[in-house]
Amino acid sequence: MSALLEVRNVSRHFGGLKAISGCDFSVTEGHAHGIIGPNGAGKTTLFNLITGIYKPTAGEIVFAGERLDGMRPSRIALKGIGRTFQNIRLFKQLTVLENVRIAYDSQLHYSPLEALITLPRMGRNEAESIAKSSALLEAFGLGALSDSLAGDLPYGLQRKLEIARAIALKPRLLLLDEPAAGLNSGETAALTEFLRWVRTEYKVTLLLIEHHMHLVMGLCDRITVLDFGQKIAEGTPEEIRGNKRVIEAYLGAEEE
Amino acid sequence: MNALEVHDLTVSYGDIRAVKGISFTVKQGEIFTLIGANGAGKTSTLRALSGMLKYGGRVVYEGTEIDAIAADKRVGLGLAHVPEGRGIFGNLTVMENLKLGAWLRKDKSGVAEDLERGLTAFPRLRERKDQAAGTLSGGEQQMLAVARALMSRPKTLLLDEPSMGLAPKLVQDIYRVVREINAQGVTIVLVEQNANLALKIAHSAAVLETGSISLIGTGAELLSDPRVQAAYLGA
Amino acid sequence: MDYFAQQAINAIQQGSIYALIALGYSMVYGVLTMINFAHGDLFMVGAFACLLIASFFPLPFIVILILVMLATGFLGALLERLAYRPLRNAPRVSAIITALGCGLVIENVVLSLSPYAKPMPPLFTVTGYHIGGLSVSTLQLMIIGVSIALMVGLDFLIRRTSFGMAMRAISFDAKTVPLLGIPLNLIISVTFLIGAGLGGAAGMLYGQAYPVIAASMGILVGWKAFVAAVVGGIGSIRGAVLGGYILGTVEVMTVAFLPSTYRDLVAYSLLLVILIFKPYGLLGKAPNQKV
Amino acid sequence: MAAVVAFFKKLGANRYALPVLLAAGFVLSLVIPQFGLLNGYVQFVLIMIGINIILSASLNLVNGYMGEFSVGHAGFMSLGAYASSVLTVKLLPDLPDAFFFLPVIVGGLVAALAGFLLALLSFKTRGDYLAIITLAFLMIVKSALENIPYVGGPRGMLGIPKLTTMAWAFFWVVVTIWVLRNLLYSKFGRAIAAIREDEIAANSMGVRVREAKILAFSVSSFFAGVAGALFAHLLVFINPSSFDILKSTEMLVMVYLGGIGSLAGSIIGAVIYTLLSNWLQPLGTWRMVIMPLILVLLMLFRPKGIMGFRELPWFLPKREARRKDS
Amino acid sequence: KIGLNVELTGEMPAVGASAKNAAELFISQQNAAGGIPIGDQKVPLELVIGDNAAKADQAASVANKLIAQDNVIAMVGPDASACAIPASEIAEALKCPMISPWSTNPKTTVDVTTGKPKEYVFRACFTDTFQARVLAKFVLNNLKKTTAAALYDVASEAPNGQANLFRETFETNGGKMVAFETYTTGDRDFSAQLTKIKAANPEVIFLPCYYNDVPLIVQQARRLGITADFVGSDTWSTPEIIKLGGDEINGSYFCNHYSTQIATDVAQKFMTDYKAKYGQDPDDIAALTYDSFGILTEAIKAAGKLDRQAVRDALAKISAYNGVTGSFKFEGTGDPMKSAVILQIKDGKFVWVANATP
Ligand SMILES: Nc1ncnc2c1ncn2[C@@H]1O[C@H](COP(=O)(O)OP(=O)(O)OP(=O)(O)O)[C@@H](O)[C@H]1O
Ligand SMILES: Nc1ncnc2c1ncn2[C@@H]1O[C@H](COP(=O)(O)OP(=O)(O)OP(=O)(O)O)[C@@H](O)[C@H]1O
Ligand SMILES: CC(C)C[C@H](N)C(=O)O
Ligand SMILES: [Mg+2]
Ligand SMILES: [Mg+2]
Repeated sequence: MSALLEVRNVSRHFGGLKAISGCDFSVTEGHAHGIIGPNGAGKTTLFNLITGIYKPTAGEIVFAGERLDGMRPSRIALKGIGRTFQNIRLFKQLTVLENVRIAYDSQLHYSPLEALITLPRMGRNEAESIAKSSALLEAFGLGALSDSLAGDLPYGLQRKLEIARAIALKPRLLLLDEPAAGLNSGETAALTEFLRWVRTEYKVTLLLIEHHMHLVMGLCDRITVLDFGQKIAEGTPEEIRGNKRVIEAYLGAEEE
Repeated sequence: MNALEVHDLTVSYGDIRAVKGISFTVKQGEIFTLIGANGAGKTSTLRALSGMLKYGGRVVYEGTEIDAIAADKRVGLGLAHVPEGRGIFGNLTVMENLKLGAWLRKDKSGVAEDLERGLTAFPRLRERKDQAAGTLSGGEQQMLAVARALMSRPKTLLLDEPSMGLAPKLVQDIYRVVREINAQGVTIVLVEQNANLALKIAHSAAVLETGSISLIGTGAELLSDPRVQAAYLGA
Repeated sequence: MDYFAQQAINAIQQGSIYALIALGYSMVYGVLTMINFAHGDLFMVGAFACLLIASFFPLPFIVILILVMLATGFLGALLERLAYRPLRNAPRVSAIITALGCGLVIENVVLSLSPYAKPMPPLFTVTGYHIGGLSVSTLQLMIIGVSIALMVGLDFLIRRTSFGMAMRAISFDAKTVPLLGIPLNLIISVTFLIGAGLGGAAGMLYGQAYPVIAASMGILVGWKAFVAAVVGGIGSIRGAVLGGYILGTVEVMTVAFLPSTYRDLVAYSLLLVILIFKPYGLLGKAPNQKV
Repeated sequence: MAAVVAFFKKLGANRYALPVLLAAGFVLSLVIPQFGLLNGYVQFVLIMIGINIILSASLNLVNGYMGEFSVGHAGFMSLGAYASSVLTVKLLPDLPDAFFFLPVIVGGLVAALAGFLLALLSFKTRGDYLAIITLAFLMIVKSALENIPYVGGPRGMLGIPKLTTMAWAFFWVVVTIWVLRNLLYSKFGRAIAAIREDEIAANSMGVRVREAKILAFSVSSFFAGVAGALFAHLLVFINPSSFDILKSTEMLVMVYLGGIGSLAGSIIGAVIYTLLSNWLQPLGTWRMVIMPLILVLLMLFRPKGIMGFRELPWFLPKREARRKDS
Repeated sequence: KIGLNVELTGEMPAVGASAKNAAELFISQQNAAGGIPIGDQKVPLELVIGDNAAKADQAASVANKLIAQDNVIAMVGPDASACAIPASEIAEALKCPMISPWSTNPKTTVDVTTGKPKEYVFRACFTDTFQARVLAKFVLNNLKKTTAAALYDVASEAPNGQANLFRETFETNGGKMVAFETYTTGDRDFSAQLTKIKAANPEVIFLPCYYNDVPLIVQQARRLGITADFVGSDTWSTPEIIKLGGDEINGSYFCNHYSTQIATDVAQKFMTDYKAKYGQDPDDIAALTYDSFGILTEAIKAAGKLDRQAVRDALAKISAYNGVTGSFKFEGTGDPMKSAVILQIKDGKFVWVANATP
């Protein structure tokens, strides 16, 4: 299988701080790819670079054969990259359904003028969007909450909704930034199952950052380890688990 | 004397009752941990204890009732709170955050000493001491939050999910620090999702389920309780 | 050359006044990230307070200045207590609109009580110096001096003292502040006291420089000073001062070298251009939020 | 209160109520002046209410739904007023009354163009900085008009034909509300709401933030321009100082009084404001103490305004209403 | 029922306050006498006041209300031309007589599209065209000065018109304008403009500015070392200007509608009554408002019935009403034939200097 995403020698500096320097790796289509590394290693920064929120200081990012660096975040999203955020960023004052519809809207094709005077094409589009979005929420087990405000959901469900919203974009690649943060071990196990389901059901490649080793080791086909903005290791979960450098920098002496 | 006695504590947000009348006691010098699922009311309980929220029931701190005392005054009594989400001031530098932690203290030399100690305990913070705290990574922020709370020389420390979002190694580091602080005589009330870790270091513990306490006991007891194992340890 | 020098002096005086008012906006903004739209009217109250005090008690200038600052300061703090504090957790615009409303109330109460413009008695003898074709007065020197002194003082307060640190902390996350033992409400009240006090001082000096005072005097100057504060980078003390001087200079120099009807056109076009190229003002920092 | 709510709920649920009311309103707006059923002043106030509804609804799009803070809408309004007046006074003085929509649309388009350019130039700016850009824009427009002798400079334009009738005002109110509703309940409306909630997240969800902002500004300024055109042809006299910061303040008051993010709120706000400011006339200067005081008190007790982010069922498109019911 | 449309709030509250005072004085005097005789009965007068906030749109809306809603027989006001012009359009359209006490701008009584005088609109004062001529001649002939500068509020109707008309007549009569500077309503710092004027070195500075701007301009000019004489228009004419102006305004000239020193009996009585009621000397606005009510009641009496059309016809026929500010005569237009006076401000008083007839 071919590389869906390639990060080539990418660097990003903040003032004097090298958050990412010369980072190189690629994600194979269909894989679940994990990124781990100590706090401040540059994992989230890497996500922000891929999704266009930050521009790389140097290097290039290629997605499905096309260079992404320099594109606006919305363009990149429309190319087929969905994401969640480390600190949940839902549209809190909007309903659960609206949150999903906003992402789904990229599939709708009508012009502002059609919207202003409601031509029939818009009506059909809208009806379809409601139906598809509701179905997605149903599949995620959020159907009953369609009309609640996103900000009123309990934390765990907010995380789930964020994933649903990203899926509504119909992405080929889904970036998840610490989806299990704040979940207990029981809940994390359930999340692992859930992510497996998402991956097959929606046929997405997963790239995820996580500190819960059970999840990472259980789910990922491949793992990249970052430290100080650089890749220090890459391999299968077994290889990583045994890697001295990784243990030293990240996992610590006794495993959880 | 007990560090904290909580009697029939209730917390509501509008119509939602997040904490439904819980009572527990924290002994001086111990680590008391509160575990429970998402949304069980753990954070709400801590917020009530530190005075961030209005609540019903009574809270007795070191023998005196503190219900009428405002949040900022409780810090003066030695009750410090590291809030969920860390609450660091992103527009201030690391150093400034730490200095603010010592707002109530007048002893300049003591403050300087504690500052030094904090930076030594968390070398990462020393590296970044003049960086805006908002640009720290999650783990760095968590360390800063703990270090900052220690600047007030608290007698009791309320910790809300200190391990959230931290790398495994750092979680071990933080827990080591928590133990050290406790060893120096600081009482600790620890709220955790990571029940496994928390129960291992706790002297006593309680399980919160949808606003009520369902189990209470020593850390070891709960760790081996089958119900806890099933629900919180993913066993 | 004389002509240019004279206009430069005019520009500095004008700029100092904008800067002085802009400081109050920036200070309050720096803490609550709230635009206190009533500031222009507090400025007006400062002028009237000065008139009242001066016509009943012949006190020395500096004493009146302090009294005026206290009076407007307390009015500002009162406003915060009654109208803004209850809205602290409400959407940001609610507080802004409330401030706008409070400003209108203050202005029109003063107008109802005193429909006529009032002459402001001079509080000290103004000596004019004429050097060649240039004229400078003690009043101008004083306005410039006071603004610079207040700016330096404020800058120090906010950057270097722990009080200033607490103020900045509040602007970032007010909820956490009490958890460090910092008395949140007290600090906010004091901030308003200082901010409004500055406005009052500006109003008083302004009344000395332009000794006809009226209820509506705060509106236009207030808005302009606000523009200055934003162009400099709102929340930044140095920015407020810089913005004030830029606005003053542009206004005066447009009049000096172009038809005077073009003044607003040129001044505001320039400000617009500045903001388009520096969207957060000259010295303002883009909110560096980590994603 | 509850009874009133219930009444409106029932009325809102009846799907014939709206078209019947609209038709009735239109017929009335034609009949009333024809037969002199209401005196000229009441008609004048009714037309002013209409104009104010258009203004507050258009401002609400930017300030309420998109969460920005424009204080420059008086500038868009003045562009509409001047552009349309130039047309009726100078270029097409013999325009039949029935073609009044033409100058109004031109006024709206000129304002929309300005809104478009402003949004284009300032897309990087947000919040208080954007507020200042709109303020600067307002001052520039005012000052530019003062420097153009063709439109009378500071003394303004006189002799504008009185073309704004109740029927036209009613027509434009309906158009405004209808178009805004269509926009708000389309993907563009959702994009605008998403920008208000979280611009970064919106961007990452494929929302074309810049385009959406430009669209919102253009549509909003179009209707402000329409209101300006109606205003000019009602007062038959305009000058640059009629469109100053106080005019913008008035619009802000209406929007926040009625409630942000609500078309119904905009209507309520405009009605209350216009009526109140006319009723309180006899109080002289104290009127301007009482009106802002009401606003302040309202903000303290209902920070989002009377209707804040709530909508009457009428203003929802059918599919939304249906979904909510089921 | 008579309507009063005045500027109580906004830029020139003093104007509204004086007008209101004078109107209330007039009404109470008439009603004390039982009202005015119409036919064979006496009808008391009722005053309806509307505040136009010195804004054009408010003025129009108030005019609408007074005429259509309150059903007044006639409307007095507004005073500022910026308000009077739009209000006059309304009055004309609704066929209701209107008298502006103080709007001097020509356009108030003239329909700009046709150039014909408006039928229903009258004023109690002279026009700016006349005033500008008077002032230009005064500067050239009496003061014997030939270079002048002007500084005025460009955004305000009356000052703007007066400045331009002055420039025209001054230059056609052999004078030279060396500087022509503007500011906008609400400005308080004029140092930049004045520095420019100083560089042009005029002998006279013409300041057609509202009373609350003048003192600031004058003081700043003197502080900059400008020694030229100041000349103003009727926009100066309230005693407020003396109170606010201080020493610096001493010696300045301006054009006015009447002078207390050459007062007739009618004027004398008005002045004492006004002073007795309000504790201050009446200014121009008060006098002109009083006169507006005077000619209006005169016309109502002459009409003999409460009918707008009849009242307007009677107004147009008034040929020798003796008011506080002189005698009135309308000759086919709404502009009365009236004389002006030139006053000088001297030691806290308005001192009569010269008369000027049309
Ligand atoms: N906008 C920014 N400005 C300045 N520095 C930044 C910015 N964003 C990130 N950094 C710095 O870059 C480094 C990497 O941060 P990043 O958030 O990518 O870490 P991370 O690997 O995601 O850590 P964590 O696991 O704790 O989330 C950190 O040291 C942080 O301080
Ligand atoms: N500000 C708030 N407004 C309304 N409801 C709230 C608020 N904060 C918390 N709640 C509700 O109160 C309940 C308890 O929340 P709390 O944050 O105390 O739980 P928790 O045990 O700390 O959960 P977590 O593990 O997610 O931190 C939840 O149902 C939550 O939705
Ligand atoms: C001073 C003003 C109230 C009167 C002035 N003559 C005008 O026409 O506007
Ligand atoms: Mg991260
Ligand atoms: Mg919690």
